[in-house]
Amino acid sequence: MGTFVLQRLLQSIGVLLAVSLVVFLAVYAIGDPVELLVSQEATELERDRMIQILGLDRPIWEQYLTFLGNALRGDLGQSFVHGEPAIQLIVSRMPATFELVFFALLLACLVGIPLGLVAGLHSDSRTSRIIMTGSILGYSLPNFWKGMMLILLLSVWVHWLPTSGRGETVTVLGVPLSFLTLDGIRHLVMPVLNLSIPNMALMTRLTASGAAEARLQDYVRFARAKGVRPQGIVRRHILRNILIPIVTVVGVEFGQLIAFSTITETVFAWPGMGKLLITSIYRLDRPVVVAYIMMITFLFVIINLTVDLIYAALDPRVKLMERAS
Amino acid sequence: MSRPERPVDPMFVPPLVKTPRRSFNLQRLKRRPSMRSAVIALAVVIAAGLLLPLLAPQDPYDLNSFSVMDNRLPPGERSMDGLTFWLGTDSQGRDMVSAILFGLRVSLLVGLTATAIALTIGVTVGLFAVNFGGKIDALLMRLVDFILGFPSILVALVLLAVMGRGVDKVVFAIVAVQWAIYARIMRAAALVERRKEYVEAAQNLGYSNGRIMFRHLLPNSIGAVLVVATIQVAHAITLEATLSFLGVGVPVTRPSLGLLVANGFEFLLSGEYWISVFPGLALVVLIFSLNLVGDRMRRAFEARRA
Amino acid sequence: AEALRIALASEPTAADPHYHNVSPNNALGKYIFDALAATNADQKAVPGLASSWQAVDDTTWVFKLRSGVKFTNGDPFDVNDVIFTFCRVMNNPQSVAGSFTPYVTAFAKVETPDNLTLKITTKTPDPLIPEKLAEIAILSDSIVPHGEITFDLEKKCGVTGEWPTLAQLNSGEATIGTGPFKLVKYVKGAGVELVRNDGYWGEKPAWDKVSLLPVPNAGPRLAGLLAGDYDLIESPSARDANNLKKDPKFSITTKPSNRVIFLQFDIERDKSPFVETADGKNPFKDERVRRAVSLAIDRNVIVKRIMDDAAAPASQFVPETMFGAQPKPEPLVYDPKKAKELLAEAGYPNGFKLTLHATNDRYINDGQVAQAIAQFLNRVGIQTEVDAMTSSIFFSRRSKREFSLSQGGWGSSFGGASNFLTQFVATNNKNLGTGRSNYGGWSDPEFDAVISQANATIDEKKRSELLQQAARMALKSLPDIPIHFESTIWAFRKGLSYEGRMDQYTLAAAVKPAR
Amino acid sequence: MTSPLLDVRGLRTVFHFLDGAYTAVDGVSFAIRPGEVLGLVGESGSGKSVAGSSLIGLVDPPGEVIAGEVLFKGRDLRRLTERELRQLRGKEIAMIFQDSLAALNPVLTIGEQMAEAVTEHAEVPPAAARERAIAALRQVGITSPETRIDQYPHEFSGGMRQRVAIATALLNAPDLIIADEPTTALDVTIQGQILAEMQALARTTGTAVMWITHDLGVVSELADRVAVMYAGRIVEIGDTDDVLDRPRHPYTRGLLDSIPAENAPGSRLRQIEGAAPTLARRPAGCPFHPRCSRALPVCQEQEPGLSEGERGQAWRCHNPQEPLP
Amino acid sequence: MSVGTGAPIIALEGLSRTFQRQPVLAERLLALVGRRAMPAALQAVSDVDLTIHRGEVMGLVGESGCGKSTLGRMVSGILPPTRGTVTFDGRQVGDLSGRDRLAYVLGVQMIFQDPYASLNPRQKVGDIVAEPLRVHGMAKGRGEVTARVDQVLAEVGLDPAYKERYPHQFSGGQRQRIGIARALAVRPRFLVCDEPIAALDVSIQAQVINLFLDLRDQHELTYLFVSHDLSVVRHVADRVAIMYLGRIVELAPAAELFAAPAHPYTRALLAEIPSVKRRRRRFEAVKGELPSPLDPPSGCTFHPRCPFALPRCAEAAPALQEISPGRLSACHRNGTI
Ligand SMILES: Nc1ncnc2c1ncn2[C@@H]1O[C@H](COP(=O)(O)OP(=O)(O)OP(=O)(O)O)[C@@H](O)[C@H]1O
Ligand SMILES: Nc1ncnc2c1ncn2[C@@H]1O[C@H](COP(=O)(O)OP(=O)(O)OP(=O)(O)O)[C@@H](O)[C@H]1O
Ligand SMILES: [Mg+2]
Ligand SMILES: [Mg+2]
Repeated sequence: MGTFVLQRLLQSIGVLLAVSLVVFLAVYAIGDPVELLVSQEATELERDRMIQILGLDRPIWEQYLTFLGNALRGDLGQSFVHGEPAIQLIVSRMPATFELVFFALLLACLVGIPLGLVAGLHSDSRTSRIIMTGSILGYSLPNFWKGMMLILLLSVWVHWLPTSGRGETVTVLGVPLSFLTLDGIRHLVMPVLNLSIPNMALMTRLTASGAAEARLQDYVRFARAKGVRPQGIVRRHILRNILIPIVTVVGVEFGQLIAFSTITETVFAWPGMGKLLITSIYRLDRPVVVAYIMMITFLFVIINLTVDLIYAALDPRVKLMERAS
Repeated sequence: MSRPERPVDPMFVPPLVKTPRRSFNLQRLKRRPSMRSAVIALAVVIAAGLLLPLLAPQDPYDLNSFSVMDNRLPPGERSMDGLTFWLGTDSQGRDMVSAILFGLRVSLLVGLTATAIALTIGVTVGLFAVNFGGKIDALLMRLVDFILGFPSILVALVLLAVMGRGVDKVVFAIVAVQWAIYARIMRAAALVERRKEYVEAAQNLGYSNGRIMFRHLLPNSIGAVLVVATIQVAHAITLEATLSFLGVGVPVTRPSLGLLVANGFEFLLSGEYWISVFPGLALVVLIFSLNLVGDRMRRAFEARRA
Repeated sequence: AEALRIALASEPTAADPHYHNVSPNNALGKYIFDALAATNADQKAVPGLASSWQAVDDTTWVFKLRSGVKFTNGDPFDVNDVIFTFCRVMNNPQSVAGSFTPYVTAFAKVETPDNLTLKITTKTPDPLIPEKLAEIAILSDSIVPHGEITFDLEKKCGVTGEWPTLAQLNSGEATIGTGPFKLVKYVKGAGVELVRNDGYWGEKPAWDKVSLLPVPNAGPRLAGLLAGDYDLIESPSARDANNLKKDPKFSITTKPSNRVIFLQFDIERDKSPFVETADGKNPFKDERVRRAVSLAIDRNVIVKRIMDDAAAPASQFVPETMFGAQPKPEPLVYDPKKAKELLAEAGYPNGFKLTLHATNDRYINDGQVAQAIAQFLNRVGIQTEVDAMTSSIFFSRRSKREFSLSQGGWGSSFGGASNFLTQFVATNNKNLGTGRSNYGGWSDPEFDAVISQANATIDEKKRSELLQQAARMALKSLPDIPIHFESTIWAFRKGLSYEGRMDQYTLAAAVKPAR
Repeated sequence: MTSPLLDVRGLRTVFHFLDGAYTAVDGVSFAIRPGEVLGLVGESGSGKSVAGSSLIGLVDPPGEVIAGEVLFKGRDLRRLTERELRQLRGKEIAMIFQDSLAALNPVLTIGEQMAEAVTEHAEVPPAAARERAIAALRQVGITSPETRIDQYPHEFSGGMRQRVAIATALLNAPDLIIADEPTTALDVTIQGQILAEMQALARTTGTAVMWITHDLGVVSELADRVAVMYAGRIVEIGDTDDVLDRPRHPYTRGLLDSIPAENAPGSRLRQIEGAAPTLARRPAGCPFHPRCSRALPVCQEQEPGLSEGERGQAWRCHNPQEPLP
Repeated sequence: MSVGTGAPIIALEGLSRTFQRQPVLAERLLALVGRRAMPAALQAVSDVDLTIHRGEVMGLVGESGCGKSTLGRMVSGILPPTRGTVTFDGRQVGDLSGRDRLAYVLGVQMIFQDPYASLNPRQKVGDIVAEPLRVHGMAKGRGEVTARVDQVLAEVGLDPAYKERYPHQFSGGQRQRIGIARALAVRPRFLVCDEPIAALDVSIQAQVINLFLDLRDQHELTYLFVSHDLSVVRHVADRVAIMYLGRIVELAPAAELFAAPAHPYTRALLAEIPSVKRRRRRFEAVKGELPSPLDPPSGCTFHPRCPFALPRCAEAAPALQEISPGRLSACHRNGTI
C-alpha cells in the first residue's frame, strides 16, 4: 500500500517534469508574447526592457531551468498579461469550474444510472433500445454545437435562461458559489447540461452494460437459486458490482471534465479555468498555460491515485501491490 | 486484476467480466447485428460522404465559382446567375448545399486518414510493446499513459497553435492524440492473445519473432482495435470540428463541417440560422451514424466472441 | 436612478490604470479616474482635471488645474497628485512593457509655480502632449506615505513608502480616483462592479450602480441583451444590429472608429515566401502590382456585404474627421479591368499565386474580409489562398516578417493622421522610434522627412498640412492599402441612449436614460 | 419403498433460435427418493445442466421448459408462480454450481451471501442468520468460521469456496440438493474432501442429492442410482450396481470400456468412434446410432422407447446389450 | 515394455524455475533503506533431476499448480529455466545455436492442454500444418508440402479434405488431432504432452489416448506425458514422476508405483482417484488445503497434510532417495510406512 502510493508519486514526478518541458517548448514555439503585450507605440528601449523583465532574452533552456527552480519553490511564474502569480490566477478560477463539473457529474449520475439500470436489466425491451440509441446521440452532439443550440432554444427563443456568465454568487468560506442563489442556478443550468449530456450517455452505457453483464453472472443465478427476491438481486448483487466501475469512472471523468469544460466555458462565457486557459493560449501567456497544464497534470495524478485507492477499497479483489507492476 | 481504465471512448465500455455461455436469448439473437451488415452500413456512409460532392452544384473551394454578392441568402433564394440555393448561402456567398457536401468530405477524410494513420502507429507500438516486453514495454506504455492522461482537445489545440492551419496539420494533431488509444487496446488484446497456447506453439515451432508478431498475434488481436477504430472515426471528426470551431483547424477557404458551423455561429442569433444549423445537423447525422454503426460493430464483435 | 449592466466584448486585465496600455483597461480607468485632459467622443483632447493648457513654446506646456476637485477619499486634488502619478508610472515594475513610461520619460522637467499650475518641459518638441496626458489616470498621493513631492525621478519624487502594487489597485484598496464612479469589486473573469461617485466634479452619471460583465462571444452577448440580462452591449455583430433596429424594444448606435483595416505588402525582399510567380520574383516590388491589388478590391461590396454597412470604405489611413486627415481624398476605386491591365503591364498577365494572411479573431469579420478580398483578387487572376489565424500567432509571425501580403488593422488612438504613417509607412528606425510596424520594409527618405517634420511641429495648421502631404505620398506608392474603417456598434434596450465614441470605449457616464 | 421426493415426468426443454426450437432436454423422466443420491452422467452438452435448472425454473430465455411434470412432494413445480417457486428455491431445493468462484459474488462477504439465503426465507434477525451461517461453515469443515465469514470469496481457495457453496445450500436444511458438477474443477484430493462432506450430510440429514457429473468414477463411488444422458435423453437409468456392472445401453457400455483403468496398461483402449452430436444436429431415430457398433437399420428411423428391467433399471435401445452375468 | 533401456534423450539436471515480478522503483528504493523486501518469488519448479530415455513414456502427475506445465515448457524450450540444465541428445540446450538449436526446438514438440486455444483461429487447418514446413523449408514446392500435410493429417486420423476449414469448425477431439498433426509435421523425436486429454469428453479421451499409443509405435516417439489423471498415466506411462509443489516426490516404474506407492502423497492420490470399481465408498479426505506456492510450508512441503508426519518433517526437506533399484522417493519415513 505504502509502496504503491510511493511508486505512483515517483512516477508522477517524472510525468510532471516531462509535461512541463513539453508545454514550455510548445508555448515557446507558438509565438512571441512580447509582440502581443507591448504596445506598438513603445520604443525599442521599452520593448527590450520588457523582454528582459520577462526573462525572454535568455536562452530557452536557461528560462526552463529558472522556471524549474522556481517551480520547486512552488512558484510557477507570473502571468504576463495579468501580472499576478499564475497559480493564484488559476486557483481563483477553480471554484467556478469545480462547481460546473461537480453538478455536471451529479446530474450525469442521477440521470445515467437509473436509465442504465432500466436499459441493462431489460436489455431487449423497446425502452432499452430507445435509451441506448439516445445515449449514442448523447455523445454524437459536438459540444460547441449543442451549447449553441441550447442558447438558441432556451435563451433566445423561449427566454428562460440567461445566456452566459456566472450570475450572482454567494461566498462561503471564501469560495464564491453560484448554486446558492436563484440567479446563480439559472446561470448554471445550461453549462451544466451541456457538459453533462455526454456523461449521462457514458453513465447510462456503463450502467447498462454492467447490469446486462452482471445479471447473467453465475452469482446472480446462484442468488436466484437461493431464492433471493428480484429487488435484492438488483440492489445487493447487480448494483454493488457495477458501482465499482462507475465510481472509478466518475473519478476519472472528474479530471477529464475539468479539462473538457474548456469548450463549454468558452461557449457560455463561464469564468472558469478552462476559459482562462483558452484566453491564455491566445494571448501567449506562457506562465499561465504552463501552470495550468502542470496543475491539471498534478490533479490527474492525484485523482488517479485517489481513484485507485477508492477502487481498492471498494473491490475486495484488488491487491494494490499487484498493480504497482 | 486492475480497475477498468477509463473507457477511452464512451462507446467502448469494457464488459465487467467475460460473458458466460448462457448470455444470449431469442430477442437479442434476432436483433443481433451481424458484422457484415454493420460493415456494409459503414461503407455506405463513407462512400456517400466521399462521392456526394460530385453532385454538388458548385465547387465551394473555387473562389471564382461564387460571389460575395450572393452572401447570406436564405434557403430557396436564387443567385444572380439563376442557381437556386436550397439551403441558402454563407457569408462568402457559398451555396450551403455544396459547402456541406464538400465539408462532409473534408470531415470524413480527416476522420478516416487520421484514424488510419493513428491505427497503424498504435497497432505497431502495441505489438512491439507486447513482443519485447520489459523495459521497452514499460517505456512505451508510460508514454501512452502520458498521452492518454491529457485531455486530447488541449493537446491538439496547443499542437495546432504551434503548427498553424491545414488539413494535414489537423490530421497530424489528431494522430498525435489518438495513436495511444490504439496502442493501449492493441497491447491489451495482444497480451491476452500472447498467453494463448497457439503462440507458444508457434515459438515451439521455431518461428521468428516477426512472424509470430505479424502473422499470428496481429490478425487475432486486431479485431478489438478495428471495432474501436470505427468509433474513433466519429471521434476524430468531432475533434476536428471542435478544433475548427476554436479557430485552429482547417483553412478557412476549405471549410469542414465544423468550420462551417463556427462560421455560422455569429449569424445564428440574427436569424440566419441556416449557416450554422444545417452544417451542424449534417455533422450530427454523420457522427451519429458513424457511432451507431460503430456500436453495432462492437456488439456484433462481442456477440461473436461470446 | 438605478443600475446599469453592460456586457463588454473584452475584459480589462487590471483595475490598475497604469498596468497595461490597452483599450479595455484604459476604458475602465476612465470610470474611476480622470486625467489632465479628457478626450471627447471624436477623440479630441478637451479639458479634464486641467481646465486649460497652452504651449508656451515648442517644448514648454502650462496646465491650469481644476480647483475644488476631491478624490473619493476626500483628499483634495492638486499638482502633487499629478507629479506623484507621473512618478508612479515610472515606478510600476509590474506594468506590462512599461506601458505609460514613454510619456513621462519625454519630460525634461515638471515645475509647479503654484498648487494648481503645472509647467512641463519636454525633451523634444511634441505636439501631442495634451493627448498623451489624457491617457494617464491621476492617482491620489494620499495612498502612499510621502514627503514633499517634486518631479525628481531619482529621489522617487519624495515618496517614502512602498509604491502601490497591482494587487492593491485591483482589490480597490488603492483605487482612489476623481472619476464619475467608485470601484466596488473587480473579479477577474466575472466582471467589475462600480457605484456612482457622488462627489464627482463634473456632470453626475445617471446610474447608482454599474456592472461591467465580460462576454467575449458576440452571440451570447446579444442573446443576453435580448434576454434582458444586460442593458447595453458592446459590438454586436452588424447583422444583428440591423435586425435590432427593427425591434422596438432595442436601439443601437453606430460610430465610425479610428481603426482602419488595411493590407500590407512585403516590398523589401526580392523573393517573398508566399507568392509564386513565373519569374520567381516578388511582384509587390512593382508599384503597378500594388495598385492593381487595390483596384481589384470592391470596398463597397465588402462594406455592404461583409460589414453590413457598419464600416466605411477607406481611401486613406484615418477617417476624414481625424486631425490631419485629407478632407477629400482621392477615392480608391474598384476597377478590375484596369487592375488586369496593370498586372499585364507589370509582366503578370496570368497573375500569380498568393497566400493572404489575416487574423480571425482580432478585428470585426477579419477572416471573412480576407476571404472576400481573396475572391476579388482571384477575379483579376491572382490565385489567392487565405490563411486566417488567431491573432497571437499572426502578430508574432508578422513581426518576424513571414508574410507576403497581410491584412492588419490599426486604431490611431491619438496623434491623428500621424500615428499610422509613423508606425507603418515611415522607414524603420530604432533611434527615432519610427516605422516600428513597417513589416513590408518600404522606405522613402522623402516621405520620412515630411513625417518627422510633422511630428515636431506644434502649430496645428502647419502640422495638418504636412500630414496630408505625407498621406498623399503614401497613397501614391501604396506600401499599404487601406480597405475600410470599422464602425463600432453599441446596442441597448429602449430607454437608453449612448452617443458612441471613436475610441470604442463604453463609458457608463455617457449612457443616458432617454427621456 | 418410500414414495419419491421428486418425480420428474417427460420433462422437455427447448432453446429457441432464429430457425426454430432445439430440444436440449428431451422427455426426461426420473425419480429421487428422500435421502437418495442420484448420479446424472453424460458428456458435455448432453443436457445435464439444463435438466437440473429446468427442475426449479432457472432456465432463462431463449430456453423454455415446454412439457413435463416436476412433482416435488406431490406438487407440480411447473404450475407454481415465480413467487412460489422463489420461496421454494434455496429453502426446500438448493442448487450448487460447478464454478464456485463465479457463483459467489466477488464484492460481498461470505457472510452477507450466506445470511441472504436465510433472511430471504424467514424473518430472522441478522445476528441469528449470521450464527446459522457460522454453524453451517463449521459443519463443512471450515476452521475458525467466525473470522472467515467476514472475508471475501477471493480469499478462499477453490475447495473452500466450493464448501461455502455447499454450506449455503445446507442453511435451510433442504430436502433436495441439485449439485451441478461441483467438483469438476477441483483436484482429486480436494474433490475427495467435498465428496466426503456431501456424503456425510446426506447420511445425517436425509437430504436427497442429484449429483450431476461426467465422471463415472465419482458416480460409482457416491450414487445410489445412476442416470446416463446422451443428446438430451436419459438413455439408461437404474441402480448404480446395475448400470455400471450390467449396462444395457451400448453407450453406457462404451463409456465404461473406454476408461483406461478398465484396460490393460499400454493396450489400445476400446473407443466410441465419432463425437457427440451438437444441439442443432441431432440425428433422427436413435441419436446414438451413428456411433453405435450395435446399430440396426431401425435405429436410423425410429427412436427407441423405454425398456425396463429389474430393480427399476431402464434403457432406450433397439438392440440392448445382454446383461452380463 | 522396457524401462530405461534406450539412450537418454532428455536429461534434466537441477532444473528450477522461479517467477518473480520485477521490483518497481519504489520497492528498490525502500529496499535500499531496508524498509521492505523485494517482491516475493514463486518457486514453480525446484531442483528437478530427470532422465528420459529414447522410446519411453514418462508420466508426470500432480495437482493443479504444482509446476507440471512449467516443467514441460522448460523441456520443450519455450521457457528458459532459472537454474539447471536441459540436455537434449547429450548436448546442453543452453549452448546450442543456429541449426543445432533449431534441431532441438523442432525435435522436442509440445501438445497443449487446451485444444481451443492452441490453434490460431485465423489460420486454415492446412496452413497450420503447412506453415512450419514452409518456414523451415522442410518441404520443397507446393506439391511436396501438400503431400506431407495430407500425410500427417491422415496419420492423426483427419480427412485431408478438412484442410480448408478453420479450427472453430471442429470438435475438441478433432482440434487436438490438428495440434498433434502440427507437431508431427516437423518430425519431432520427443513430445511433451501437457494434459492433452484433460479438456476432452470422456468418450473422446480414449480416441486420443489411442492415437498417442499408435504414434509412439509408428514414429518411435518419446513422451513426457503430463496429466493429473492417474488412471490415464497408469495406462500410457512406463515410468511415473509424482510432483508436489514444484518438486518430484516420487519416481518409479508405473507398475511398481501403482502396485505399491511409497510416498504418502502418492498414496493419498491413489486413494482418491475415483474408480468405477468402488461403490458407495465412505470418503475420508486428505486433510488440509493445497498450500500456496508463494508461501510454501517449511521442510517437507507435504507435511501439513501428511498423516505420517514427524516433527522432523516440518524442519528439513527430504531428498529424493533411491529406495529400490529404479525407484526414488522423497520422504523422511521412506521404508518405515
Ligand atoms: N442459454 C443457452 N442458450 C442456448 N443453448 C443452450 C443454452 N444453455 C445450454 N444450451 C445448449 O443445451 C445443450 C445442453 O447443455 P447443458 O449445459 O445442459 O449441457 P451439460 O450436459 O451440462 O454439459 P457440460 O458438461 O458441458 O456442463 C447444449 O447443446 C447447449 O449448447
Ligand atoms: N508465467 C508465469 N508467471 C507467474 N507465475 C507462473 C507463470 N506460469 C506459471 N506460474 C505459476 O507457477 C506455478 C506452477 O504452474 P504450472 O502451470 O506449471 O502448474 P500445473 O501443474 O501445470 O497446473 P495445472 O494442472 O493447473 O495446469 C503456479 O503457481 C502458477 O501460478
Ligand atoms: Mg453442465
Ligand atoms: Mg498445466
